[in-house]
Amino acid sequence: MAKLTISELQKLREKLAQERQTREGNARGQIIIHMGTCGIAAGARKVLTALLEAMDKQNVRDVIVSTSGCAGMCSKEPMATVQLPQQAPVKYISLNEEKIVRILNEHLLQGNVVKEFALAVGSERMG
Amino acid sequence: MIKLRIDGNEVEVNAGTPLLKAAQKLNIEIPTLCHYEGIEPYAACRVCTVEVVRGRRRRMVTACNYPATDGIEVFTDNERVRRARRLNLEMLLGRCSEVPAIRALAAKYGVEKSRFGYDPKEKCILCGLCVRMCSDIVKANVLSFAYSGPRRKVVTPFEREMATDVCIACGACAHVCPTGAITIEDLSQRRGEVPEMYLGPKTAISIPFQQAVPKVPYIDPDACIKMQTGGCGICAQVCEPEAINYKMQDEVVELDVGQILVATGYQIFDASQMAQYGYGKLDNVLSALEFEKMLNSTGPTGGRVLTKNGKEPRAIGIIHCIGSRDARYHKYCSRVCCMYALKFAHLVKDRTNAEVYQFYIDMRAFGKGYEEFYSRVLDEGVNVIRGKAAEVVEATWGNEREGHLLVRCEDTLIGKFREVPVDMVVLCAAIEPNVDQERVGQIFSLSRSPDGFFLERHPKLDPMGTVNDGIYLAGCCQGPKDIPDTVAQAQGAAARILAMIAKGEVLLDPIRASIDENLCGGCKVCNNLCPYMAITFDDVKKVSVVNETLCKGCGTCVAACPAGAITGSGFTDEQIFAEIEGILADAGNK
Amino acid sequence: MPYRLHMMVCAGTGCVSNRSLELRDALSAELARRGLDKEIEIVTTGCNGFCGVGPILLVQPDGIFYQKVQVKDVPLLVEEHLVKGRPVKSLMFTPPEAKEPVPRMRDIPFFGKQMLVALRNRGMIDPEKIEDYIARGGYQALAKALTTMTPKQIIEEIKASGLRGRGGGGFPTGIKWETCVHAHSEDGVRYLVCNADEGDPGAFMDRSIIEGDPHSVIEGMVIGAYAIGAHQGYIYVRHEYPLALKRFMIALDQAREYGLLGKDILGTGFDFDIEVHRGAGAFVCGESTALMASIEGRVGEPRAKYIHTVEVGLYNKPTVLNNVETFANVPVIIERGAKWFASIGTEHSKGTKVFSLAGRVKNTGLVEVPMGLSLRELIFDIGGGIADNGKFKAVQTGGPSGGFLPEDLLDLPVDYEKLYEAGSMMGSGGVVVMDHTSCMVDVARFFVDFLQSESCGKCTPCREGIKAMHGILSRICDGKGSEADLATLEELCSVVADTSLCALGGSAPNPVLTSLRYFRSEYEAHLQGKCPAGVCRALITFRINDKCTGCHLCFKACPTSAVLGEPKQMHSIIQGKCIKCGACYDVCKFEAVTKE
Amino acid sequence: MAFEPKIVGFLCNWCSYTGADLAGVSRIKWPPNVRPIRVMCSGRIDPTFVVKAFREGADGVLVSGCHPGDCHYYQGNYKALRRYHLLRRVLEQFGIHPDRLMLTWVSAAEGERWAKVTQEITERVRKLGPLHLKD
Repeated sequence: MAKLTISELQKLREKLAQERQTREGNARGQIIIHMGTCGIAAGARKVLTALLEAMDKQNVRDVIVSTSGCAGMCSKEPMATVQLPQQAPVKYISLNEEKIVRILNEHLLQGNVVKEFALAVGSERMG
Repeated sequence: MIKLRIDGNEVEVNAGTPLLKAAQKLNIEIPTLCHYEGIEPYAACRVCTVEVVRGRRRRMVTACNYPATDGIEVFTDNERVRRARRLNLEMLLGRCSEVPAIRALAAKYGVEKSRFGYDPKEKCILCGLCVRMCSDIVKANVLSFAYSGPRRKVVTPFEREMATDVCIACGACAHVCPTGAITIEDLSQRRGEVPEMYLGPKTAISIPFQQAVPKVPYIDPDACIKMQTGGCGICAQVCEPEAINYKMQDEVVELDVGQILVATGYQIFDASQMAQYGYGKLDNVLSALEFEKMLNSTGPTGGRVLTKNGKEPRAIGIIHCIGSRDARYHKYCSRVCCMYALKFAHLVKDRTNAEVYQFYIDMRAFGKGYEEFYSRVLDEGVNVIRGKAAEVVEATWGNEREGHLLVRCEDTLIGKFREVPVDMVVLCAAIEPNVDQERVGQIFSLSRSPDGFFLERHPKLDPMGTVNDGIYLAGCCQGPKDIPDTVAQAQGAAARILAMIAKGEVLLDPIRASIDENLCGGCKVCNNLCPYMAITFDDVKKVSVVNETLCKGCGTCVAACPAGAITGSGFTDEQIFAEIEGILADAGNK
Repeated sequence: MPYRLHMMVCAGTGCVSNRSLELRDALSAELARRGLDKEIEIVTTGCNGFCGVGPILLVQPDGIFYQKVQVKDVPLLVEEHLVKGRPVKSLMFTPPEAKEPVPRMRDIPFFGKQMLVALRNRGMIDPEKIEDYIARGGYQALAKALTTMTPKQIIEEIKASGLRGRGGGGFPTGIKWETCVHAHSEDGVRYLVCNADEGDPGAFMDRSIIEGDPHSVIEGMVIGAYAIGAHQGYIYVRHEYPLALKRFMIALDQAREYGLLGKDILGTGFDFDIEVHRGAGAFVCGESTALMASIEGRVGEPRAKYIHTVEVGLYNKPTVLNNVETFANVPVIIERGAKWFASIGTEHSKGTKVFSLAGRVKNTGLVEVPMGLSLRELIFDIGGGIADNGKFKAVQTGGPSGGFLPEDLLDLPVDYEKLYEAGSMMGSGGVVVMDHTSCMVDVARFFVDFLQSESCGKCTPCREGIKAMHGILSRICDGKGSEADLATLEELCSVVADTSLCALGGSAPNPVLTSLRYFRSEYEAHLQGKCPAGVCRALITFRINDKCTGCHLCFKACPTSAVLGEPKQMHSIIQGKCIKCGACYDVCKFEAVTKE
Repeated sequence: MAFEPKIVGFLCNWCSYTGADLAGVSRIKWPPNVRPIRVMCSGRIDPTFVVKAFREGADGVLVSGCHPGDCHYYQGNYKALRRYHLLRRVLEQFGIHPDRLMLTWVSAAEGERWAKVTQEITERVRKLGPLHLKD
């Protein structure tokens, strides 16, 4: 390992910090993949993998990817919930690998809800 | 220099001077148990605690290592200080309850009995003086502390009972121990003593004797810790004129001199060669020099006559002629013994109530006032027994005189064998030539008489001169003599030397070799023959030439010259031939 | 693929001894089995401080705090939380008064009231990875100090921050550094030493910092070295801290590898390196002069400090010695500024202080709180109050030679001066809470016993005086004390404090003095032959009253057959045989065995 | 009248001559047969002196110097020793019994030894009988 200079230290720090952002709980948004038995059966696993691969490809580090149990609408699985700070969560239904990437790009990164896939705004509890 | 106040008195010292030293300047005594001049302060006993006021801050500090700073006020004896000392001494007294030094100091602060325990056996207060002495000063690193807290103690390596392999037996630890907790066991002969004087311990630095000239202390390199281990160096620290020099070495000094006075002295006959007298085997059999040292008021016993067990003897035997007037050792008389033996008797009578027995062959009191002294000593009640003592033995077990020494001899005046019980025996051993007398003689080309002493040029006419011009003798190197004789001889020799110096020029014997240039063939045989390199070769004339001032006239070259070109003045061939003819004039004409 | 989840497994010594490393291995095996190892990262962190409930597992970014996680819980945990996203309630922490478990770390009162400065990276980084430290802003302060500040400015900054030595003495750090810079050194050599010889029983803040965040100490040391112009540093770590030692060595290697230590640090031309020196576990070696003697290879004994070690210290050179926690604070001060630091705490005690809470308190562990917090908040809010519903009796601060403070001083703020005035001290930050079951005479004797065996034995008052104190206290505990003993004890204490060579002896009387001051009635009770807490064996008697059901348990428990009685009959104790071990008292389920 | 040998003694000035003097001072009797001639050093003794002595009617010749190592002139006595061994062979060729020549060392302190040495050579030469070289 080459010895660092001040500017290299700075760059290294930025890179490392970005990689570890989610650990700190800092994120621009969160996406929850519903991974109940029904979800997994409907392909939630593939959706999750596709999402993570896309994030990796685009070097997205500030999105929290969580999993949760069955959302209750087993027929519409795979489902995901996207939550941006200060905004009501948005639920997406019947997802596949392509759709989730679009959600990532348009909703999570740019803030535009992908209306075609969305089911509703808000969560059950909140609603 | 800074100023501070101690107990209200102002004193000026160098900054950083320990308070203990500053107080000494004011003659204020601060008690301490773990401090020793020359060893770095340790501040362990805390007995030297004093109170220092610096501005608004009051604190208790140890005087042994607290550096003096400007403007501080020190209290060495206020109530807080006294209480601190009292308690600390009480703690130490609880630890070492029967150590006199601690008891005395504690009593000074009103502590007779400690509330914190009683241990009559413990003597060590763990002041660390011995440890620091051993490691910092002596650098032998034998003693150290082991364990911590109340279990702390001073140990030898691995707590072995004896650390004789590392301990150099310098005794420094025992010396600095304030409580006598360390004792030195004499496992071998003591160090640092003159062989004749095994009478008591001596330090590595001493003045050899009070009459020494010059009267300055010297360091015994065999006993000096600095020279043995590189440690210590206390003497240099305390010597204000910085006169200590450890690097001084024996050196060869070459001087150009015109005359030499040989006064190399004598040595004492080793009385242990004569086993019958028990010297070196029996306690309380002393040589005359040892006894002299004992009588010396600056000696090891302070001038008191004591046997080895520290008691005053009831009877002393003085045996004359040990090794002298004896066909087996030295035939000659040592001359001085009779008189000093009488002096011993006189001093013993003067200082003790002991009986004195003199065992003599002949009493030789030949000098001025000597015979009168002999009479006086006889009047003092000294017993003189004419007869050389045969042996000295220890009275054996069961003998009624057990513990005494018995001197056996024949009293020739009454013709009887006697056995005299005494507590101490003094042997008057012979004066004999030094062991290196022969070597010294060769250096100066001095002849020696049959007894081994240097030979004077003439026993009557020239008792201080030698066969070599400019070399003189004085004192016992020429033969046994007492102090007046030595002084007389030395002054005579000095006068001779001065006379020569005053004259300014030296008359040489005219005995010289000379070379006849006409006869010399230039063979150079003589050149290498001359012991004085007085013959050189003249390259121009191609002949050898004698330097007449270098030539001593031995004539070796004369005899060797193949051409007969060299003549020795006074001893020419012709003269010798004439002599031969002369002394043989009566031959052949019967 | 980025990690979507981070499992922070606590690997402080407390949790490691509770098998957190086995838990970590089980977790990683389970993740691998389920193919989750690419998306979920397991991080081995340093101590979280809440050692009483280890092993601790924190799941980020959710912030879910799991406690007492066992290997057998792993499959459930992975299935429920990691796969299905349902945090497992049964593994969460339930505060003493609460009915429901608290899922999030920050909602737990133990953590909530803390303020992390020295422990800023606690539980958030893997201490064996310098990258984690750098990611959280590590070595930025060093970069700032080396490039934008002069040594003088750094010292001014530290002075302005009001940072005081966290090792116990509380000497202002900035002034110490400044004195060192001004001290004359013939060849210009100065040394910087970090004191990690944490000898107080029950104190483990230094260990925790080194184990959890070694780079913060290194960074603090390099900044300090730059400020005073030292090129060689030492850290004196006790050998009893193998994990701390190992992590610190790893950290040193990493820092050297990155050029943050050694020659030409960060390309600025400044050289500094650190050598690790292992202590052999002598309490007294925490004392600065003894510590330096130990580094030099000599016996660890203090010497008089009339000439301070900042002037003549290690190898007779000017030396700055600071404690681990002090150094850990330095980078934060440089980075966030003296003003920010000085805004925390009280008038003379600035910043935060790490305490190790121990004794009869519910939440034992390591906490960092702002100076000035009251003892009550520390013990009752963070510590959760007295364990087993006991009654608070005393708190000892500052380690074994700290004083005991009674209940009416509980509102005392944590502050160097305030604690000193009350007869105790800040010390290195040990807080031992005692309840009604502790006999103050016995506790004082216990600490005096510890101190007498840890005294180096060099000076008379410390060696003989503490021993004498112990003798008197033992006598009192044995019921053989007299009124005069108390006076002797007081006199002894004051002289030992006055005349001892180092701080060990100087502070050793504190437990005795404060217990005499605040709990004198207990001493007097002992003189009357009573031990109110029922601790001193010579003064207590066990009896069996009529509540006895004849269960025979005590009969079986008694090691000396002092209990008499047939099953189902009332039992009794033969006092002559009783050794007062209390075994019968402990086993009785009917409160039939009494202690008086 | 019994034969009284005539013996010429060559004595070095520093040792032997002084030794002989000491013998005299000490009243030690030594045979008058030895007639001493003083030279500065035994190294000065030219073999011709010895030959001359025999020619002039001596029955024996005694050469006496300092003990080896004691020579006043450092090495003169060694040179005498060298010549002595050569001279004995020459004397033999002349028909003179080599035992008539004797080399010895007597120091200044050895008066008694001087007496012994002179007695020895006197007795030896007496046994050899007169030389009759001059007749």
